[in-house]
Formats: sequence, C-alpha cells, structure tokens
Amino acid sequence: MNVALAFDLGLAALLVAIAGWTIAARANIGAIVLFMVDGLLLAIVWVRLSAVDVALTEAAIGGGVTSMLLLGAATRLKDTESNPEPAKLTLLLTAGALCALVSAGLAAVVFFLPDPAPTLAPVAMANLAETGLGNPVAGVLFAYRALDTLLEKVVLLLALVGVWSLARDEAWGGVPGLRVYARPNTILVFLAQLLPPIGIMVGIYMFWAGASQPGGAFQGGTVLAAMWLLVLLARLQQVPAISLPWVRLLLVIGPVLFVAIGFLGFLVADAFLAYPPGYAKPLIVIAEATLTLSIGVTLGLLVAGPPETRLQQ
Amino acid sequence: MASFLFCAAGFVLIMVALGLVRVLRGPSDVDRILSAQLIGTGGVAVLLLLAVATTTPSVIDVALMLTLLATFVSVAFLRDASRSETEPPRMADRR
Amino acid sequence: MRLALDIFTLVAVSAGGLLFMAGTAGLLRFPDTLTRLHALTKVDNLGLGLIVVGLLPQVDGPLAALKVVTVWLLGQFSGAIVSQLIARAARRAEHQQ
Amino acid sequence: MTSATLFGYCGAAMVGLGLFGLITNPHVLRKILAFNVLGAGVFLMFGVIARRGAAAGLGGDPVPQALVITGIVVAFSATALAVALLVRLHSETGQTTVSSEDPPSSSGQGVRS
Repeated sequence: MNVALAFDLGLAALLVAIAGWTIAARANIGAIVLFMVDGLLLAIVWVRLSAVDVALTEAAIGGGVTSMLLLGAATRLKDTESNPEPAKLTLLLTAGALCALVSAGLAAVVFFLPDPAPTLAPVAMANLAETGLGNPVAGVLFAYRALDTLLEKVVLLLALVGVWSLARDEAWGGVPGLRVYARPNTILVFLAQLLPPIGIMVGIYMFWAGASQPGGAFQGGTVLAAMWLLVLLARLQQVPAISLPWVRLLLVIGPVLFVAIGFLGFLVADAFLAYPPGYAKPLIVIAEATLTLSIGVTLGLLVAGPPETRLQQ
Repeated sequence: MASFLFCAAGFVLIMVALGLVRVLRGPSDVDRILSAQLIGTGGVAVLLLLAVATTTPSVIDVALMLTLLATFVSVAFLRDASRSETEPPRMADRR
Repeated sequence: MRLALDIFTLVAVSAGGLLFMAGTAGLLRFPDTLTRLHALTKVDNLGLGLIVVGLLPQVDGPLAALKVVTVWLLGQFSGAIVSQLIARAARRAEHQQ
Repeated sequence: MTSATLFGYCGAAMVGLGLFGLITNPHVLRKILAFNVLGAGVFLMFGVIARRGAAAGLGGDPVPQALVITGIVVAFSATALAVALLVRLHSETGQTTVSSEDPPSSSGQGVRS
C-alpha cells in the first residue's frame, strides 16, 4: 500500500473521529479544544489536497481566531454549563438516522462525481499572465471573481456592524468588552513586545508573497489581528473605543479603496473592477495592502465583541 | 526518503492524537491546554515533514502561521483559565 | 556524502518522533499538571528541534532552510513563555483549592 | 480509491455530524460549534472537487479553492455575530439554550422592563 495513502487514511479517520467527539463532548471547553484540533487537522488535509492557500486560511481562522472567539464566549457562559435535560431518545434516533442519510447522500455524490472531472484550471491559467500575478488563487480572487472578494469584505464589515448593534444603548460608541489579563504579567508583556514585530513581518510577507505563491490579504490580515489582540490582552495598549476616528478609518479604508479602483475600471477600462492593461498587478497590490490592514482591524474588533463600557469623557 | 518522512509524520500525528485523551480526562482546563499545546507542536512538525516529503516549500508558511496562531490561542485560553475562578466576568448589566 | 546526510536525517527525525512519543506518555501518565508540563516542554524544544535539524539536509535552498529554522526558533521562544504562563495558571488554581 | 475521494467521504461524514449536533444539542454555543463542523465538511467537499480538477500544472482547480477561502471568511463573520447574539441573550435572560418544548419564560432573571 502506498505510504501517502496510508497517511491520508489515518488523517481522515482522525479528522472524523475528532469531529464526532467535538459534537459529543460534555464540557464546552473540551469541545472547543477539540474543534481547534480539528481545525489544525483540516489545515493538514488542505495541504494534502494541494490547496496551500486554503490551508493557510484554515490554520489562521479555524485553529486561531474562531477558537479564541468561542473560548471567550464559553468562559462567560460557564455557569450555564450543565445540560439541563438531554435530548429525548426518539429525537436522537430520528435526527441520527436523517443525518446519516444526508451523509450517505453526499458520499454517493462524491462516489459518482463525473470522470474526468470538470475544471476551470486551464482557463484560469491561460489568462493569469495578464494580471501579472503568479498565484492562480490570488488571480481568481482579485481578477476573475473580484466582486466576490469585495463583497466578502463588505460582509465582514456588516457582521461587525451587527455585533456592535448588540451593544446596550448607553454603551454605544464605547469600549468593546474584550476581557484582558486581570493583573500585569511581566512574562506576557515580554511576549507581547517581542512576538508582534515578528508577526507583523509575517503578515506583510503573507500578503506580499501572496501575489506569486500561496498567501494573501486575508491570511496576512488574520496574523495582524492576532498580534493586535495579543497586545491588547497583555494590556500594552488599551482596547480602543469604537467611535474613535482612526478605528473607523482603518475599518473602511481597504474596501473603499477597492471600490474606488472598481469605479476607476469604468473610466479607463470597460467595466466595474476591470483593471487597465499593464496596471493590474500594481493596482491589485495596493488594494491588497490596504485590505490587509482593514481585515486585521475588522477581525480584531469582531473578536473583541460589542462595546460594553461607555466612553469616558 | 519521502516515504520515510510520511511514516514519521504519521507516527507524530498518532502520538499527539493519543495525547488528546488528556482533553477528555482534564481534570482542569489547564490540563486541556497542555494537550492542545502538544498537538499544536505536533501539527507544526507534521507540516514541516510534509513540506519536505512533497517538496512544496510553501507548506512551511502554513507551519509558521500555525506557530504564531497557536501561541496566541494559548495566551487567550490561559486568560480564561486563570480568570474564570478568580472574578466574575465584567458585565455592563451589573448596575 | 548523500548517504551520510540521509542517514543523519533518518536518525534525527526518528529521535524526534520518539520524543513525541515520550511527551505523550508523560502527558498521559504523570500525576499532576506541573510534571505534565515538564514532559511537554521536552517535546516543544527537543522533539521539534530534532525533526527540524533532521530535515535541514533535505530542504532545497537556503531560504527554505532559514524558514524551517525560524519556525523552530519561534516555536521554542513562544513555547517557553506559554509554559511559564501555564505554570502560573496551574499554581494559582492549586492555591485556590 | 484516491486520497481526494477519501477526504470527500470525510467531508460527507462531517456534514452529517455537524447537522446532528445542530439539531440535538440545546446549548446554543454547541449549536454554533456544530454549525462550524458542518461548514468545514462542506468546504472539504469543495476542496475535493478542486483537487479532482487538477490540470494545467496546478495541484487543484483554483476557482473552488478561492470560493472556499471566501466561504471560510464569511463563516467566521457569521460565527462572530452568532456568539455576540448568544452573549447578549445570556445577559438579558440568563438563558443559553433553545429548546422546542418550553417557550422562553417571561420570568427570566435579568429581563429589563
């Protein structure tokens, strides 16, 4: 038997086992740790599926910021941990049978996938040279499906507006309720002073390298968000109030610039988000640079949650 | 050499997966973060082994990303683990 | 020369894998949090370190080698600090009981 | 069987598991978690389709891969919003579960008048 296939078999079995364990685990914290581990395994699976861009995203999101978000929520709700009444057996059996049916149906779809598989890879590669990018995934994200990418950033902002709108009236515009370390901790401060410079470098590298190899604005932005949150957790910087002008500016600068480039397309090229010939790469890099910054701030504030204390005047 | 590296990756994966039993047993949340830390290190090792076994250097970037984010999550988790017993969460509705 | 390097990789990576096994055994068998942490730090530093050192002859290009070493250094640095934080949290939890 | 189809079955199983958790666990946080497992399964199936479409010197079809990256971002936004809603629900009513049997009682401890 092929060694690589044996490895994949073990990886797949572990992935499903831990996913099931995540669902079945009794304690919330335990379930979240397992979910985090599943995110890590998924990153390895994406590597095995030759999708390194996706692996980077999954490592950053699934194993990183989502886990932090859920852990924060689980700690807040800790007193409600115990499950009052477990679901009825009939419900469990019915749901189990129906879910097994769904899984079986999807497995059948995988089994009967057409052969040879349809693919857009040759088309994507054929026109990639025009964008000046070397990474086909970045090409798809910023050239062929640029509107999707733009709307994805808008969704992030809309989610942030949604989170903020859950604030109490008197806390609007105030400081997000991110819980930081209770007392100053010298070792943590040391970490929070040393790691962010490295992290910022990695973030910039991610977006810069993203033009020609796996990486990109989103992966870079996530690293920036994590480093910012680390600084906030260590209390090296106060959590900013959401009404501060620089916060608002950083949030929108990326999407606004991207939209501006889009409208520029009307003037110099033929359509919205069309890049003028020869300028595709510089425009995409500028858009990505500002988007990286905006994504970092947006993700950080999404994790920080709705404002809870009013602005001190 | 590639097959050996695959075997090594599989071995490390199985080992750290066994460590997950600690998540089940606990007893405290600090013990749970221990096994998460172990599997984080193991994941980095597996990714590095795969990067060399399949000669895709960009996979090293994934390992780099994982190292940074795993540290960050551990720090966040320890905030929760050390805080939850000491004080009630700060809430705006305690008025 | 090639053979010698390959054997070096074989030995170092195997040793790293064994350290992972030892770390898991320690995590499962040791009686309290601090001793488990002790087992874990060996894996963090030496286990990953041996695998990295073993991989160095196999990576192509100095840049990739540099990145692999960076991953290790970063892991070691943050592992050391996170271990400190874990130990503090464990101590505090002990005092409260 | 190739690795790609193997991970495809894996994705199918994760969708089923996530759906099961979403239906049966009354705790909202666990529902959010289950929803993420479900989503991961769907993304995995996308990844399998991408991997099968490997051509033109690429390891996979970049179009589904780009779609998955967008999907992961949107799933994270939805999770953040759901968690914020849950925390607010908890601070308003003290509840963290939704259950079909008993409608939320109006005598929750923290309801503001």
